[in-house]
Amino acid sequence: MEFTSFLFYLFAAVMLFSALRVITARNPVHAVLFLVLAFFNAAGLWLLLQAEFLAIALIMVYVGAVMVLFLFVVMMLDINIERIRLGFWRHLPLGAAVGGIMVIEMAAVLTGPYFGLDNFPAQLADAAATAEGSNTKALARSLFTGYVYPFELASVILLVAIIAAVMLTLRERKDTKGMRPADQIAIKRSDRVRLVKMASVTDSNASNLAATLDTATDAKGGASQ
Amino acid sequence: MLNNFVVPDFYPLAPEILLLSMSFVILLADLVLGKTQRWVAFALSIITLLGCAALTVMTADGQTALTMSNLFVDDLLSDFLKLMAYLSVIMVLVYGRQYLVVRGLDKGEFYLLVLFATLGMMVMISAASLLTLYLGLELMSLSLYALVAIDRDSKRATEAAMKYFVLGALASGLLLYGMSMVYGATGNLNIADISQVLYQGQADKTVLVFGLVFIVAGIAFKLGVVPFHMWIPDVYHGAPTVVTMLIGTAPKFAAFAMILRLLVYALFAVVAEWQQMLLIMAVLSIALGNLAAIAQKNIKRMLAYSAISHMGFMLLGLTSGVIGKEVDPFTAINAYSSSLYYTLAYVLMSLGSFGMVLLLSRAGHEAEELDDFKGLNQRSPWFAGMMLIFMLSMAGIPFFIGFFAKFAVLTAAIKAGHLYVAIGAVMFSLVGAFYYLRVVKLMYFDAAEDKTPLLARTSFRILLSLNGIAVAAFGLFPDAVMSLCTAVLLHSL
Amino acid sequence: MDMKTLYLLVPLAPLAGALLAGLFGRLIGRTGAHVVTIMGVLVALTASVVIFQDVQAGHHFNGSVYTWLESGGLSLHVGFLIDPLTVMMMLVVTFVSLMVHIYTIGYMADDPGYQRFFSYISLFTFSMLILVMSNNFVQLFFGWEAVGLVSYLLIGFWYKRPTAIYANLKAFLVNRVGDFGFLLGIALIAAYAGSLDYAEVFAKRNELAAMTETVTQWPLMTAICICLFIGAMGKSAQVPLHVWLPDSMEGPTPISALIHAATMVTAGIFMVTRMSPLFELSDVALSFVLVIGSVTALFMGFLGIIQNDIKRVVAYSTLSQLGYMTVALGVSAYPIAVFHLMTHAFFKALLFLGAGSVIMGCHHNQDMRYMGGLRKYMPITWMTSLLGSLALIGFPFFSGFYSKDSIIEAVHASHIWGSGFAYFSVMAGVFVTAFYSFRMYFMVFHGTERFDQAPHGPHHGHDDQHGSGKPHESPWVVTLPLILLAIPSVLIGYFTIQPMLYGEWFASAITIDAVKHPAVSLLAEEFHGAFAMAIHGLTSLPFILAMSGVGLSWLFYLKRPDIPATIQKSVKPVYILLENKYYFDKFNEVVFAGGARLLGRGLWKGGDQMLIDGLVVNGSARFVGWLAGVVRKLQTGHIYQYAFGMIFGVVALLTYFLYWFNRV
Amino acid sequence: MISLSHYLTLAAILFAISIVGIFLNRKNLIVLLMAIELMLLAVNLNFVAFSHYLHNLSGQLFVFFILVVAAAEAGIGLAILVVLFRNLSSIHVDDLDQLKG
Amino acid sequence: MSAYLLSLAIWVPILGAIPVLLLGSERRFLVRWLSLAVAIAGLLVTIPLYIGFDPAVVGMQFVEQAPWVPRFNLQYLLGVDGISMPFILLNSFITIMVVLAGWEVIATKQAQYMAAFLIMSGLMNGIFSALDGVLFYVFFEASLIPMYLIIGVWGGPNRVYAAVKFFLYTLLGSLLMLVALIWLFLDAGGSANILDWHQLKIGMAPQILIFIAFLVSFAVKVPMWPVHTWLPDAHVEAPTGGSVVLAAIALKLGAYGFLRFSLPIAPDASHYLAPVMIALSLTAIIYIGFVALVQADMKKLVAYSSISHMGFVTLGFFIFNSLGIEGALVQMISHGFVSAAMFLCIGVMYDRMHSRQIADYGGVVNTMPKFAAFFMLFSMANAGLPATSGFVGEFMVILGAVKFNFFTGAAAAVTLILGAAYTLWMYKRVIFGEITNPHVAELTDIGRREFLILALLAVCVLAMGLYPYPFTEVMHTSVDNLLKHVAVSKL
Repeated sequence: MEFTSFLFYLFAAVMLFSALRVITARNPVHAVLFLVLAFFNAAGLWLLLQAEFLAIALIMVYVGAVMVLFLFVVMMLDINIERIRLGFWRHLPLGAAVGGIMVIEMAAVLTGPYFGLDNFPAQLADAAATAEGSNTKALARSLFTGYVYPFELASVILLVAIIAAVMLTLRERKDTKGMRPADQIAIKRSDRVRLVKMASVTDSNASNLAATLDTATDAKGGASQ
Repeated sequence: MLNNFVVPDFYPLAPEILLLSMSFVILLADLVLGKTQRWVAFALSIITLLGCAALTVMTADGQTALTMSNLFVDDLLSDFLKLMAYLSVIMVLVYGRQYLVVRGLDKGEFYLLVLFATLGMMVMISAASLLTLYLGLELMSLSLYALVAIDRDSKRATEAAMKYFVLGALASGLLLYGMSMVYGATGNLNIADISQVLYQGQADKTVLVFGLVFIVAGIAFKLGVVPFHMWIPDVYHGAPTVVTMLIGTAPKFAAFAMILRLLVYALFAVVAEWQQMLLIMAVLSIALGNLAAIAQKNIKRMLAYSAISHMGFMLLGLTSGVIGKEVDPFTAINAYSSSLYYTLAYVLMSLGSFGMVLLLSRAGHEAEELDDFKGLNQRSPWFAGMMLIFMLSMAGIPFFIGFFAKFAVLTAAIKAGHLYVAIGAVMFSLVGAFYYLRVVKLMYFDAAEDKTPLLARTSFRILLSLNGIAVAAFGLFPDAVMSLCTAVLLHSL
Repeated sequence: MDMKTLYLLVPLAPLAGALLAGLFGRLIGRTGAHVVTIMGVLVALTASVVIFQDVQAGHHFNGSVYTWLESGGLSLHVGFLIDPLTVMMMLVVTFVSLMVHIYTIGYMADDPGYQRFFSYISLFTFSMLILVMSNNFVQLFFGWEAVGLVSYLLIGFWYKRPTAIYANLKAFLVNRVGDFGFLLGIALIAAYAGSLDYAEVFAKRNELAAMTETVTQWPLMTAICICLFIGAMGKSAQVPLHVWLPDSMEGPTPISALIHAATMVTAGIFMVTRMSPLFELSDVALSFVLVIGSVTALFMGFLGIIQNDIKRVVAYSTLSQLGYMTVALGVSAYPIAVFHLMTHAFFKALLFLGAGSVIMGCHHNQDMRYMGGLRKYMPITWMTSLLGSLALIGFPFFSGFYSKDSIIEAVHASHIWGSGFAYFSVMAGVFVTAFYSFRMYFMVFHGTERFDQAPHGPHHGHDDQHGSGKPHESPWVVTLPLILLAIPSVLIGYFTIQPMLYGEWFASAITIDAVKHPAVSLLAEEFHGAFAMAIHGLTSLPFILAMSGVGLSWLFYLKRPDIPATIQKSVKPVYILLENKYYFDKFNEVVFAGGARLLGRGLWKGGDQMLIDGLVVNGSARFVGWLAGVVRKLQTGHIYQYAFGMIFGVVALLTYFLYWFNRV
Repeated sequence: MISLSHYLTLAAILFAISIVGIFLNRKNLIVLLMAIELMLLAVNLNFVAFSHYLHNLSGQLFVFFILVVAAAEAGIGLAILVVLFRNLSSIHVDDLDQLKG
Repeated sequence: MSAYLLSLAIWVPILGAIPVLLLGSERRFLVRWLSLAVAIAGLLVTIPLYIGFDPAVVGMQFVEQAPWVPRFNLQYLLGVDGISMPFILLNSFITIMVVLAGWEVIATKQAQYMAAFLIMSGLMNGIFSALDGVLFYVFFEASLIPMYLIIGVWGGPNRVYAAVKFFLYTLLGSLLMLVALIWLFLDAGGSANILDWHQLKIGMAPQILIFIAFLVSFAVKVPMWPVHTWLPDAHVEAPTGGSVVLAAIALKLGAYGFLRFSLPIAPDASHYLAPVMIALSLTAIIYIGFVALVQADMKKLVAYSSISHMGFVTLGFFIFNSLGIEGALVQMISHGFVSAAMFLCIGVMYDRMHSRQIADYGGVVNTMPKFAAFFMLFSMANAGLPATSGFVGEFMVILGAVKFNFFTGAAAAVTLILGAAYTLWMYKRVIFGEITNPHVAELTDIGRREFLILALLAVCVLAMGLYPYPFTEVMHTSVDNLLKHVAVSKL
């Protein structure tokens, strides 16, 4: 067996095992960690396929950022681990059956004679892939020339993700006493002061008056809620 | 393309660029402006969309223009669908304004996300490559996921968002898998090239069909047809009505473009297979959508199921493009234009129906239950009349647009030999008529329980009335729009 | 005046009267109402007389007034046929009608529906004239139904009485049963002759006789004639469609005289006579007619014996006499039937009006058990009634004698199937007739006075019934018609038998196949003048039977009034059978009316409501609802179910399209 | 020699595992999100393999964009998850059943 | 002017309904008079149709043609022949009756009520004059809407069930018809012209399918047994005007459809299935006659009698002779008058007593003699008495049926007995007798408006009974032409 074949089988086996553990792990933290393992192996496979840049990107972007985010969220949320396995075994046969059928059908197509290299016409091979130089360079050139449009789109997608994430998760804490310059500037006199006509001040009315003034100032001012 | 890079022609992209730029303007404006000036974002959004429309019209010359390294296509179809998408979004914004204000949801982010979703649709509509199609789809979907959850204190809305997100991600996974197979089989991501390769018969059909199944699944999810429909009722129900309205309308154009680009342009080689797939799903959708709608008490849910059945009907047209083994361009165009017309009709009716739901909503009260429509004729004969038009149109009763939409689709289907499918479809639309009639019954036959006057802005009233009148007018004189649909496809296919 | 205008005038004058009295009754008042209607009928009578003279001069007419309808090669017109038969009927109808109009002034004097009544009887006159003057089947049918309608209206004239409105509904429906056959007969004629004009149909009669009905393979002419005769059975109250006639006595007496004795009920007889060219071609139909007639003649007479209501006695006698006429038709003695029709019209109208006069005199009591000895209180009524009764029983020289005796002779001379039974029937009928007629006569006008014992029956809907004073003679408007009717009752037979039966009078209107049905021609050979006939009649068997009938009734009801009661006890079953009118009513009520209601309810509840609505309509709605519930359950709300659905979809599509689709 | 089919089959199995994971998972939603990441990984593997064997770079470019989108998706997904957790105090899959029928 | 007569007949009432609607229900006085004016105008524009009609011409008259949906080659194609023209007049006439009938009785939303009827009227005219199959369908189905609302909004207590049943029942049929229409449209090479369809050669199997598709639609509308059960419910719940329009016009649409579509397009199937149709018609006549007999609700009784009478119509069509078809047409027109009058009569009583139960009445003649007289006339017409319009059609159909097959005719003639039985029995129980219900004693006789309505109808009923010639004269050519056409096989 060639070394690359060995590597392939090694990476493949570990990746599949980790993948299975991801979906079966009792503890979500473990699941995340197995997912990280799976990504590492995938990166290895991609290296075998000479996609160096993507392999590195996978590890940097995914393992470095996304998985950490996952881990962060898992840690942040207080998850009840006790309930977690309910119903898993009951549904396993059905799930395994459908998954099995799917794999068999897919494999039947994919391992069939349809993907012999002869089937692929040579003219499809583009210059970049066969060009001298690194894979990274080739990708970069493409990205910033021919693929500038999707590249921009990808940035918009990330922007959407940022906006969405901020919008959804940013909470103004009700108990913080921060200042809001915008509100402070926008305030008008009438918001703060109200002239109240009164007949005459007697003892019994004095407390009412104080209350009135209190509510008038609370209505729109100070630290806004 | 790699070594001698030339600056691409940005002219056909003008609407997209405008939209994106204006999004940033709104984003910044929203930072600066306070709560009291939220209308600015609203106004800017409307202006943006109108501007896009103007640019789209200006750039529409009936020629097919490829740009951005052949990743972007500007043809009559894309112009038409984009215009329709703007129109829908503008209507959603106008209808939803009051609803959002009352609930404190009219944040700048809302408008931004709506605009980004629109941008996503535009990208999809103009996609000339699987890659741009995918990116557009994701741009649209991600915005919509976030929009569904915009009312973040609502349990229902967040649940809906989660479901939408998970299933949407699953669907895009399926779609991607299919795309990878197409890529593998043809070595291309560009739609025109794929089509070319397939035309030359160089690709293996088995792989293609294998990938096709996944692609169809992804498309079916976007359309919400059985069995990929299950997100629809829950999301329609859970999302804030404005967002429901958005999800239920404009993306249908994008989905239509997706079908056309992926199935008709790229994968026409396996037309027999995908027609058959769509047919099966169409029949199931018509049956299930109509049946399940009967059992609903919530009008948003009811409209969701009705959407499923309508999309099933729409698919009927797409399954009728090629009869037997002969490819007749006129038959095909007739069939696809019937679907396009159906989509358009459905979006118009859907906008109106959700508009009515919004009309009846007010602070602290979501008029989502069917019973909220009780006695509407007493409260407002005019808007009861409008709802009558929408409901009957959805049921496919003439003189409304829904009838001709059904007529066109059925004509195509029967022509393609799907006689029994057509009979089954009309029988289920009989079932459908029942629940549409129930709304009419509630409005006209029952006494009003809630007698509060309707508090809608004039712009809302005018637009809703125009919407109703359009549904009626296009039902009386359907030819202009029908011919337009046909012409669009004729010039783009 | 142009004759055609005159023809039009005959029916239209009464119609005008009817409309004036009916639509503007309140405006023109009571006097106005009877004046316009009487004028109308008088005009019709006068015109009829003029036409009669014209016809005598040999001027027949057959032409149409306007085209009613054209369709499918069938051209239907409204038109008149003026021939001797028609004109005779016109005279009878208008004359009796006029008498009844006049009589009504007195009889209905206190009724609140005075104008309405006059309107109805004039309308009736119009309808009857249209019937008899028609030259085609459609118009005949129109008149036929129109008289039925007016009869319906008049029987139910006192619409508050439950019995009256029951009777009118019954009358209409029973007539409708007859019309059912009649219409089918007309339809058969239309289908095979391609015309509904008498003349054209008669012209094709031999062709028709040779045909068979294509579907049923019945001889066509027999089918047509029997169908037509079923119509006649309804209108002329032949067994078993006679049940309406006795009940129709719920109507005011004048119309009993006009409609249910003199004219309308004879429409059937007239119709068959008119159709003589057709009937002549079917012996089967004639035998059918004969048997039905004989049964009616005999068995309805029996019923007259036990009636206590004065009008019902006359009604049953009418039934019996109609049976006689039908018998005459059956033996192809159409002229005799019509002749009897005419004489009967006069004397039966007389008897009815007499009975009405008695009823008035007895303060609207109709029960003969509470009469008796009225002779001295109501002399004119008594005298005219006696004359009428004598005419009825066929006392020689009276008009009834000539007609009835001729029928008996004709039956005797006939040899068609059923004539033996018919002969027995008519003979026995003579005795029975005489018995019940004089039973009535004796009970009413002779014997002890019992009118003060009369209970106040609940069914007397009149204001003047309360005084139970002595009976009194009726006013002149009542007695005058009695007298005027008595004259022809006595005399007309004597003067007209020669021309009507043995002269050429009906030759142009009635067709008799003298070879096959020689009865009338045989009679003609034996006829030696009216006087001789009467003299001969004094020694004949019918006369003896009649006299014994009269004698027996004298014995039972004057001499020994206890005998009937004894007999009644000893033959109880027979009595009960008669009392219940052979259970015809009960049978109809239970089987037809009850059955129809039961069937209707069954079809409604079982068919419409349970099967169609319950099972199919609501059932499918329920099924769809159930299915909707099931489908709805698929939407469980769980993400993994949804995902499963999607994956399942993908797997299913994969499986189908990779492994089956291209092999199918 | 490792052929294209090896990679494709491997990706298929990974894809199947992730899918089974989605509908087998009755536990927390995070695992669902992870299963989606796995699924995208499987797709990416496909693309990279095809790209390699076709000597065509666009597959790899596609993967690049998928990675971006996946990151964005993960961000939004987790954001929704957090919001959901705030509302329901649970991210148990079974607890998401307010909307049904 | 005369070129647009049919358009006027359609659009005058429909457009006239718009100002009525806009007036709003507060201005009752204006609403009524405007509605009446529109209705009268609607009738006036149809009168030239009769006057200008040339009975000798084979084919369509007053043809209007304009492109409507060129994309599908659909046309705004109108035209009438001797079969359809009388119904346009009838419809416009009945509309006036309906407006008058709703004059005072309709208390709520009168503007909408009137407008619904006016729109309905226009749509009906459209149905009768459309020569484009899709245009026909559009009118046909659109006419469901106003009727649905009329029953549902102004109907009785069980109106929702009735309205929905009515709508879905009829929609069921028309949807199948739509499929058949599209099939024909495609088979004719993209022509929706009904006259083109008449000339199409169609094989036996498709003919039968087409026939059945049309049958379901038209049979429901007629209604034929066994798809009739919506009618009694709809009638009972509908307001008087609704019942009148339903009985007088709406039922005719189905029958008209048979003549315009089923017979000429699928003649071989029509012949092949004629025994079934005749059997169904006879079942309707007899079965329904018995059912009508036992009804306790007057409206239901008349509704059932309508079904029975419509049985004559379908019977007349499928015996394939001109007596039958013309008789059926006459029966349709007559039924338009008579059933309208019957429902109006019941409405007159219902307005006063708020009951339709026969048992609640009795002795009405004592307090309402004028009304009783009218009711008598119409009852007699309903029972098919000669000299009323009810007789003519029945007579012709029976004549035709006997010509076709004696037993068919005999079975049809049973209606002579049954019709009289159920009508007069009801009349007896309602009108005659002593007053038992104290409410009846308080009844007032008909007023001038009611008198006018009933008198107009009475005139029509009598005129048609006494002189039906002008009614049939216009039909001959068209009917003969139809029969000739149907006799030729299309196989």
